Amino acid sequence: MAKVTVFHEYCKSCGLCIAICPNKVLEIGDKANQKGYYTVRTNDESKCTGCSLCGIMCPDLALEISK
Amino acid sequence: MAKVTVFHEYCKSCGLCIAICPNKVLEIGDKANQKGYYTVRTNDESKCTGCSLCGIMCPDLALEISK
Amino acid sequence: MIDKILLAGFGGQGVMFIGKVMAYAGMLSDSQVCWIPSYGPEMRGGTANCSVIISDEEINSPVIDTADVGIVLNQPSYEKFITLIKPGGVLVVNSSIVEAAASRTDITIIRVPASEIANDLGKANLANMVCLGALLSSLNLINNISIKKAVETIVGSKKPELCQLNLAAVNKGIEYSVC
Amino acid sequence: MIDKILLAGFGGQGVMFIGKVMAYAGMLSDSQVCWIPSYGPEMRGGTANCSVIISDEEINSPVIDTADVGIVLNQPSYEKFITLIKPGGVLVVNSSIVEAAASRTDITIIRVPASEIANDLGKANLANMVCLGALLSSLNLINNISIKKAVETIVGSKKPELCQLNLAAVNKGIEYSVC
Amino acid sequence: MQKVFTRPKGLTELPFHYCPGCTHGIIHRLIGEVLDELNIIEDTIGVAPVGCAGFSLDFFSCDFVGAAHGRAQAVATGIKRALPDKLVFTYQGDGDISAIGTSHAIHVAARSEKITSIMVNNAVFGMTGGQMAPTTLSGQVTTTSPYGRDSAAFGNPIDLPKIIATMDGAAYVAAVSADSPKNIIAAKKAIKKAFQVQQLGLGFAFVSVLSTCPTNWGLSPVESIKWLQQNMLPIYQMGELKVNKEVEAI
Amino acid sequence: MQKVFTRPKGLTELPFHYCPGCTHGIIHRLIGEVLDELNIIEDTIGVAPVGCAGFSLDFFSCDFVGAAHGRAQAVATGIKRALPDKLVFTYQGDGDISAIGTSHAIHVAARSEKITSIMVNNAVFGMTGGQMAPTTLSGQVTTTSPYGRDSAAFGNPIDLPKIIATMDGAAYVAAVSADSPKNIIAAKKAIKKAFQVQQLGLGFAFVSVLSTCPTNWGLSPVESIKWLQQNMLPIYQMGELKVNKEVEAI
Amino acid sequence: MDKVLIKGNEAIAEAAIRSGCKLFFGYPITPSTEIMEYLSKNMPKAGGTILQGEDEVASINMCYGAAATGARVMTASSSPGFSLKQEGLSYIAAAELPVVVVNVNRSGPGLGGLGPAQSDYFQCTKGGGHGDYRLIVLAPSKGQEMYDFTMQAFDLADKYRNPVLILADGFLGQMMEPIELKERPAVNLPAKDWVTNGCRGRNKRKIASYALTNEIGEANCMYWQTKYKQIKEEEQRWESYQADDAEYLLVGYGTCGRIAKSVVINARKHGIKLGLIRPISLWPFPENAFKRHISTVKGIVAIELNAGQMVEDIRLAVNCKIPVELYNRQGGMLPTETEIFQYVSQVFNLKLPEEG
Amino acid sequence: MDKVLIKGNEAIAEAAIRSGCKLFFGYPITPSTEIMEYLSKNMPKAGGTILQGEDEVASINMCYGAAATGARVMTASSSPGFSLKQEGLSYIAAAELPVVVVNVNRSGPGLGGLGPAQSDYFQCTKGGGHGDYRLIVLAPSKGQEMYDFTMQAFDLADKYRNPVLILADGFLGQMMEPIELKERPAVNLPAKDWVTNGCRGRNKRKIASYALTNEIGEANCMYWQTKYKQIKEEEQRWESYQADDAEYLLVGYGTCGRIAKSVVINARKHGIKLGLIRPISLWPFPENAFKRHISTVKGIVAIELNAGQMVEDIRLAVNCKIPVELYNRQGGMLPTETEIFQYVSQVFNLKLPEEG
Ligand SMILES: Cc1ncc(C[n+]2csc(CCOP(=O)(O)OP(=O)(O)O)c2C)c(N)n1
Ligand SMILES: Cc1ncc(C[n+]2csc(CCOP(=O)(O)OP(=O)(O)O)c2C)c(N)n1
Ligand code: SF4
Ligand code: SF4
Ligand code: SF4
Ligand code: SF4
Repeated sequence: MAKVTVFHEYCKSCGLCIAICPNKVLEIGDKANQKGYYTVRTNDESKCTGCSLCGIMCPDLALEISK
Repeated sequence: MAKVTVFHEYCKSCGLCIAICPNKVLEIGDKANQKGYYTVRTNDESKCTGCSLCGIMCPDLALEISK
Repeated sequence: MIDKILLAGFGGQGVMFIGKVMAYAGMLSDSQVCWIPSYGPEMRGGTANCSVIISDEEINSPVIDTADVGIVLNQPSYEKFITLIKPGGVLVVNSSIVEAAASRTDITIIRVPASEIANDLGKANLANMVCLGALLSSLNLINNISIKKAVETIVGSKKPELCQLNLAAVNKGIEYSVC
Repeated sequence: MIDKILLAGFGGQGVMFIGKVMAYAGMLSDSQVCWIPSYGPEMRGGTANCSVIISDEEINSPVIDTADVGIVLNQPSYEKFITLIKPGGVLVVNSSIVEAAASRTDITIIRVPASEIANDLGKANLANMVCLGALLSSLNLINNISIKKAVETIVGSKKPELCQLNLAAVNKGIEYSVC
Repeated sequence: MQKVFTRPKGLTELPFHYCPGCTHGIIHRLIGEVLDELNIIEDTIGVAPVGCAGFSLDFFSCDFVGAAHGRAQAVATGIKRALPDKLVFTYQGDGDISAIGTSHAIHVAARSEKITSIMVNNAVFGMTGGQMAPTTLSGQVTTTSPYGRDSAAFGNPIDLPKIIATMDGAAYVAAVSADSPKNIIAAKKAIKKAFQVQQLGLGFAFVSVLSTCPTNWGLSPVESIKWLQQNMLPIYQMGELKVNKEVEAI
Repeated sequence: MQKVFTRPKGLTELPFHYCPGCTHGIIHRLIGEVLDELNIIEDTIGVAPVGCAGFSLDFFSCDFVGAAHGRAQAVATGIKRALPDKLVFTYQGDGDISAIGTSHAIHVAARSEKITSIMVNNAVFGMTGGQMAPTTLSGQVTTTSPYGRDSAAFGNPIDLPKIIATMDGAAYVAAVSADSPKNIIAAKKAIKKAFQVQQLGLGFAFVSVLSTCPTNWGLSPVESIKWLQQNMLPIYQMGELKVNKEVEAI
Repeated sequence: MDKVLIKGNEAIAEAAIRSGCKLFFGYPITPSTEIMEYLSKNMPKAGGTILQGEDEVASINMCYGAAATGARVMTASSSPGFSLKQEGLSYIAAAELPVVVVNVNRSGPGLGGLGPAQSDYFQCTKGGGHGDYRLIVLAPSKGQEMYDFTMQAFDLADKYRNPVLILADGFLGQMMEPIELKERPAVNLPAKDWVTNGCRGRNKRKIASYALTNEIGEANCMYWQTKYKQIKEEEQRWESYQADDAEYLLVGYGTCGRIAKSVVINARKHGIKLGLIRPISLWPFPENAFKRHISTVKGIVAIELNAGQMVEDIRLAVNCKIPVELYNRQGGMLPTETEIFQYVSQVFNLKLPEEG
Repeated sequence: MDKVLIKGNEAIAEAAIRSGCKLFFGYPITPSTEIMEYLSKNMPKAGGTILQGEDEVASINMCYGAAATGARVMTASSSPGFSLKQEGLSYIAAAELPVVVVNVNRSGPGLGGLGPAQSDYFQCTKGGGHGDYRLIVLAPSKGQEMYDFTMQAFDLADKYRNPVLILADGFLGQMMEPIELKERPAVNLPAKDWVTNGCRGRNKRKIASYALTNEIGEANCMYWQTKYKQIKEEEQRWESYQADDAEYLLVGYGTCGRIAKSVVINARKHGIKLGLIRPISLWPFPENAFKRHISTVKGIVAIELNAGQMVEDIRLAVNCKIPVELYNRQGGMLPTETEIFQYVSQVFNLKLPEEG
C-alpha cells in the first residue's frame, strides 16, 4: 500500500504525472493554488503502487511518494 | 638547356632553393640587395634542367625558370 | 479628453489582445493612442498586463501612474491593480474566477461572470471580450462602433466567423455596463 | 649632463643588446637611464633600432628628436639616421658593410671595420660591441669600467668566457675612438 | 511507510519559476540528487547561464555564480583554476553553449578543463521568446525562422556533443533526454558519471539533455514530450558518445 | 626558350614583407596561381586576417578586405550573403581561426557558408612574436609556454580540420603542407578544389596548410622545413579529410 | 495616408526595409528582438537577406563585410549585446563603412534588467570601442520617430561613410503607436566608388583599418577628425518646445523627452515659464540649441534614465554659465510628470502650483 | 635597495606577482604581450596560475570566475582586445568583483597602429561597456609607477570590490627603466566574506548581476553610485609640479605628463610661470587638483595623444572658468618638448624665449 502526496503550491497543473501514471491515480483538481493553477489530486489513492513514475516526470517536485 | 633568372630585389637569401636544387645550380652570392640581403646566384647555369623545384620552394617569387 | 486603461490577467487570457483592439478602435476614430505592454523575465508563466492610452491630444508622457479604468481577469491581477484605479474610476472584474472583496468604495466595480458567458457562447477564451464590452460605456473616446471596426480589421480579414463571435461577446458584455 | 644615443642595424646584429649594455652601465653608475626600442609591424625581417638616454638628472621627456651620438651597423640605418645626429655629435659606422659617403661635415664620423675585427676575434656577431667601444670616449656618463660591470651583470653570470670575448671586442673598438 | 521519492537536499525549497511542464525542472532535480548522493553540495560551485535557467542560482543548495550569456564555461574555468580541489559545473541552454558560447565549449574540451558542463537542449532560445537556435531542427518554425528553418540558408542543427566527443580533452560525453522515466534515469546516470569524472580529475565531462519548451513550441506539456520524442530523438545522436579509458573504470 | 615557372597574375608585383624563408609566401603563390588558372581574379574578394598575413591585402590582384583578428569568416559571410555570385575566401593564421575565431569557424561550417577558408598553421602566433597557439605542439617552447607546452594544463593541440570535417555543412576539408615540392603541389590541388567547390556552390570549403615560422621557431629557413616535417606532419591528420558526394564529382 | 499600429521595434524594421536595407545580421536579445523577428518575416519577401549570427560579435562583423560591398545593412541589439559589438564598431568606423546599428537600451550594468534605460549614453556617444571614432547617434522619442530616424540613419551613413546608431530604450521598442509608413525620401548621395565587389574592369581595391607607420596613423586620425568636424557643423538635431521665452529648461531625450514635454505643458498652465530642449542627435550633441538661451535661462534640469551622463555635455554646451541640475531614475524605472514637476519647482524654489 | 632594468610591461607583471596575484588570464596583443610572457615564465615559480584564453572575451570572463573565489586575478590587453572585454567588465563591475585589468593603449580606431596613444581615455573612464559603472583608472608615467600603481591597484580593487584599470601606452610598456622592486605595502582590507568557494559550514552564496524587477534594479544602481561617490571623495590622485605660482598650466597624464614636465622645467628657465598637473587617477578625475588654481591660472593646455578627450573633464573641473586649449598628437606620434613649448607660447602669446 502506497501514498502520493501533492504539494499544491509547487504544482503547475502541467499534467505530465497524470499522463505517466499507469494506474490513473491522478487527475486535475478543481482548486486553484496561489499562482492560480488548478493542481492535481488523487482520485483513488488505493490504486497507487508507489512506482514513483509521476515523481520522476514532475518538473516541479510537487509530488512525494511513500510506501 | 634551361635557365633560372634571379630577381635580386625579391630574394631574401633564405636558401630554400639552394637546399632543394638537385643539381647544385644555386648559391648565396656576395652582393647585398637594397634590403641588405646577400641574394642567390647561379654558379654553373649549364647544370640547370629547368625542373623548377627551386621556384616551387621559393617563398618570395624571386626565381623565374625558362626552358 | 483621455482614457487611461489598465488590463491584466494570465498569459493566454487574451489581455494583450483586448488592449490591441481598444488601441485600434481609438486609432480608427482618429484619436491618439498608445499601447504599452509590461515585459520582462516575470513573463515566464506569470501574469500578463498592459496599458492603453486613448486621447484627443498628442500623448506625451506614456507613463501611467494611475488609470481611469481597468479590466482584471484573474485574482492576482485584481489584488495588484485595484489600487491603481483613480477615485471615481471603473474596474471590470471577471467574477467567474475572481472573488472581488469590495475593498474599495470610491470606484465602481463591475462584476461580470465573463467565463460563464464565454462558455455559453461556446468559446471559453472570449471572456476578455465580454469584459471589454462591459467597460465600453465607461470610455470617452471609443464605442461599440469603433470596436466593431477594430475587431474587423484585426480578426475579420482572416476569419469572419470568429469576428462575429468576438463581437457577440462584446455585446453580451455591454449588458453589464454602467449606464 | 646627458647622453642621448641612437643605435640602429639589422635584426640579429645585436643592436638592442648594446643598448641594454649601455643602459645597464649607466644604471650601475647611478645615472638615470632609459632604453627605448622601436617596435611595430615593420619588425618583420626589417631593421631594428633603439635609443638610450643616460642622464645625471631625472629623465622626463624620453622622446629623442635629435641624438648626441649614434652607432649604425648597416647601410639603410646609416642613411636613415645620419640626419638625426646633432651638429658636433659623433656617429660610429661599421665600415665593413656600410659605405659611409661623407655626407655630413658638422659631425664626427668614426669608421670602424667592426665585422672584420669581430671575425678576427672569432665571433662575427661581436661587431656591435666593437662599435660600442669606439663610441665610449664620446660619452659623458659611462666608460669602459661601467661597461665592464654591465657586461658582467648581463652576460657574465651565465658564461664568463663569452663575457671576456665581449670585453675584448669593446677594447678593440676603443682603439678607434676619438680622443 | 517511508518516503520512496522526495525532494533532494541538493535543491533549495524555492519553487521553480519555469513554465508549466518545462523539463528544465526535471534536470534540476537530477543534478540536485547527484549533488546529494555524491555528498558534494558544500564542495561544489555551480555556474548559471543567461537563459531561462539564468535564475537557477537560487534553486540549488550549493554556491552559484551567474555568468554572462555564453560565458559560463569561461567563468567555470576561472573558478576551477582558482580552486582545483572544488567541483565546478555549468548549467547552460543550447543557445548559451552552442551559439554565443561555442568557442568556450570547444576550448574547454581542448584544454580538458576539469569541469562538468550540462547542456539543456530545447531546440530554441526559450528565455527570449522562442527564436531559432543552432540546435533548431530543419523546418522547425520559430520566431526567427517563421517559415521553418531553411537548412539551405541557415544550415542543419549543430550536434555539439558529437563535435566535442571528437576532441582528446573530452573525457566523457553523453547525450540523454528528459522525456520519459527510462531516459530520465539514464540521464541521471550520465550526470552522476560526469561529476565523478571531475572528482577523479579525468578531464572535461559533458552531458547534453534533450528538454521541452512548451511555451515557445506552442504545445501542451504532454504534447511537448511527444514532439521531443518524435522530432528531436531521431535527429540527435544519443547515448555515451565518448568514454575514455580511465572513465570506463568508473 | 619560354618561361616554365613565373609569377602568376593572381599576385601583384609587390614583394612580400614576410621574414626570409617564411612559407606564407609559398601559400600566397599557390592561391595566386589558382585565381589565375580559374580566371576568377576579377570575381573574387579576399578577406585578410590580423596576423603576419594582415598585410596580404596588397599582395593579391583581387579586391581585398581586412578583418579584425579572428573575424575573417564572419566578414566573408557578410560579403558572400551580399554578393552570392562572387567568390569569397579568407586567408587566416592558425591563431586567427582556431583561437579567437573558433566560433566563426564552427558556425560557418554549420551553416555551410559558400566560402573558401585557408588556414596557415605555423603552430605559433607569429605576428605578435611567437606565443603559444591552440595548434602549438605538446612540449613546444614558445614565449607563453617557456617550459614547453604543458598538455596537462593547456591541453593538446587542436586539429581544426578534423573537427570541421565532422560537420554536415563542410563540403570539402583538406589538410596539406608547404614543406616540399610534392606536398606543395598537393596543396595547390586542394586549394584549387576548395575554390571550385565554391564556384559550384556545394558548401563550405576548408584547407589547412602547415607552414613555417623560422623567426619565432628560432631556426634557419632550411631547419624550419625539417622541423615541420619531423614534428608537425606526424601530429596533424593530413590529406582530404572530407569530400562530400557532389565534390567527388569534380 | 493611413497608419498601422505596431511596436517601435517593428517600426524600425519596416523603415529599414523601405530604406532599401538588403541585409540584416543580428542575435536576439530583449528588448530589441522584435526588430529581428519582424525582419525574419518580411525581409525575405522584400528580396533581402536576414541571418542570425552565432553571436553579436559575428553579427557586427558580418555587417562590416556586407557594407564593404556597398549594400545597405543593419544590426540591432540591446546593452550587453551592444557591448560585444564595440571592437567591430571601431573597425567599421575606421574603415568608414556605412552601417546602421540599433541599441535598444536596457538597464545595466551586467545582466541588469529589461526595463528602459539611458545608461549607455556615454558608451554610444563617446565611443565604447577603442580609438577616436564617433557614431552618429539619433534618439527617437516615439514610434513615428523610430521609423523616420531609421530612414534618415541609412542616408546619413551613406552620406558620411560612417556608422549611425539609433539609440532607443525598451519602452520605445515595446510600445505600440500608430505609424505612418512614409516612403523613403529622395536624397542624392555620393557614389559608392570605394566598394570591394570584385575588380572587373577596374583596379583592385582594398578596405582596411591599419596604419603601417605612426605618421600614416596620425594622418588617418586627422582626416577622420575633419569628417567629424563637418558632421558636428551640419548634423546637430533637436526639438525646442516653449524654449524661446523660457526661464527654466528641461533637457531630455527619448522617453524622457516626451515625458518632459507633458511637464512643460502642465507648468505653462500654472504660469511657470518652463521650456524643453530635446536632443535628437546625441552625437553630434546639439550645442547650437543652447547658444541662444545662455543669457536668458536661469536654470536647467537634465532628465535622464541613468546616473547622470548627458548632463556633462549640457554643462559644456552652456559653457557652465547656467546651473544644470539632474533629475534621474535608474534600473528600468521611469519618472512621472508629477515627480519631475515637483523636482523642478523645489530645486529652483518656484512656488508650488495649487492643485488642479 | 638595488634596481633592475626591465620594460614597463615587465614591471607590471612583477608587481602583480609580488602583490599576491595568483591567477592571470590573457591573450597576446602588441604592445602589452610582455606582461603575459613575463608571467608565463615567473608566475608558476611563484605558485600562481597563468592561462592563455582562447580570446579576450574568454580571458575577462575567466577573471570573473577566479575573482568570485576571492583570489587576486589580473588580465592585460591593448585597445582592440580591451574593446572585446567591455561586456565582461560591465558584468565584473555589476557583480562587484575585484579584478585588475591593464590596457596598454595603442593607436586606433580599428586595427590602427602599435604606437603609443591615449585614444581609449573615454572608453576607460566613462565606461566602454553598457550601464552606469566605473573602473578606477590609474595612469602611470614611468616604469616605477607601472610597478607601484599595479600594487596599489590590487589593494584598491579589494578595498572597493571594484575592477581597477591600469591605463598605459605602448611607449611606457616597451621602455626599459630601472625599477626598485618594493615589497607589497601592508594595508588592512575588508574580509572577503562574499566569495563563492563552496558553502562548507555556512549558507550558500551567489554572485550575480541581474535585477528581477525595475525596483531592485534602481536600488542596485543607487547603491553602486554611493560607492562611486565615496571613491570620488577618497581616491583622487595627481602630481602637481610648479603649480602653486603658475600663471599657465599644462595638464597631461602618462607619457604626456613626463614630457610636459620637461617643458615646465625649460619654461621656468626662461622665466615663464608654467606649471603642471598630471592626473594619476583618470577616474575619479582629480577635480580637487584644479580647485585652488581656478582664480589664479590664466590658461591651461591639455596635452593628449588623441583627438581631445580629457580636455572635457578639465573644462568641467575648472567649471569652464579658465580657457582650456588642446595640444595633441595622434596615431602613435609623440609630441616633443619644443613643439609643446612653442604651442603654449603661441596660444597664450607669451614672448618666445631666446635660444639656449
Ligand atoms: C550578450 C547577450 N546576447 C543575447 C542575450 C539575450 N539572451 C538571453 S538568454 C538567450 C538565449 C536563451 O536560450 P538558451 O540558451 O537555449 O536557454 P533557454 O532559455 O532555452 O533555456 C539570449 C539570446 C543576452 N542576455 N546577452
Ligand atoms: C582582438 C585582438 N586580439 C589580439 C590581437 C593581437 N594579434 C595579432 S595577430 C595575432 C595572432 C597571429 O597568429 P596567427 O593567427 O597564427 O598568424 P601568424 O602571424 O602566425 O601568421 C594576435 C594574437 C589583435 N590584433 N586583436
Ligand atoms: S506512484 Fe506510480 S502509481 Fe502512484 S501515482 Fe505515481 S505513478 Fe501513479
Ligand atoms: S507533474 Fe507536477 S506540476 Fe505537473 S501536474 Fe503533476 S504534480 Fe503538478
Ligand atoms: S520558456 Fe521554455 S524553456 Fe523557458 S521556462 Fe518556459 S518552457 Fe521552459
Ligand atoms: S613571423 Fe613567422 S610567420 Fe610571420 S612572417 Fe616571420 S616567419 Fe613568417
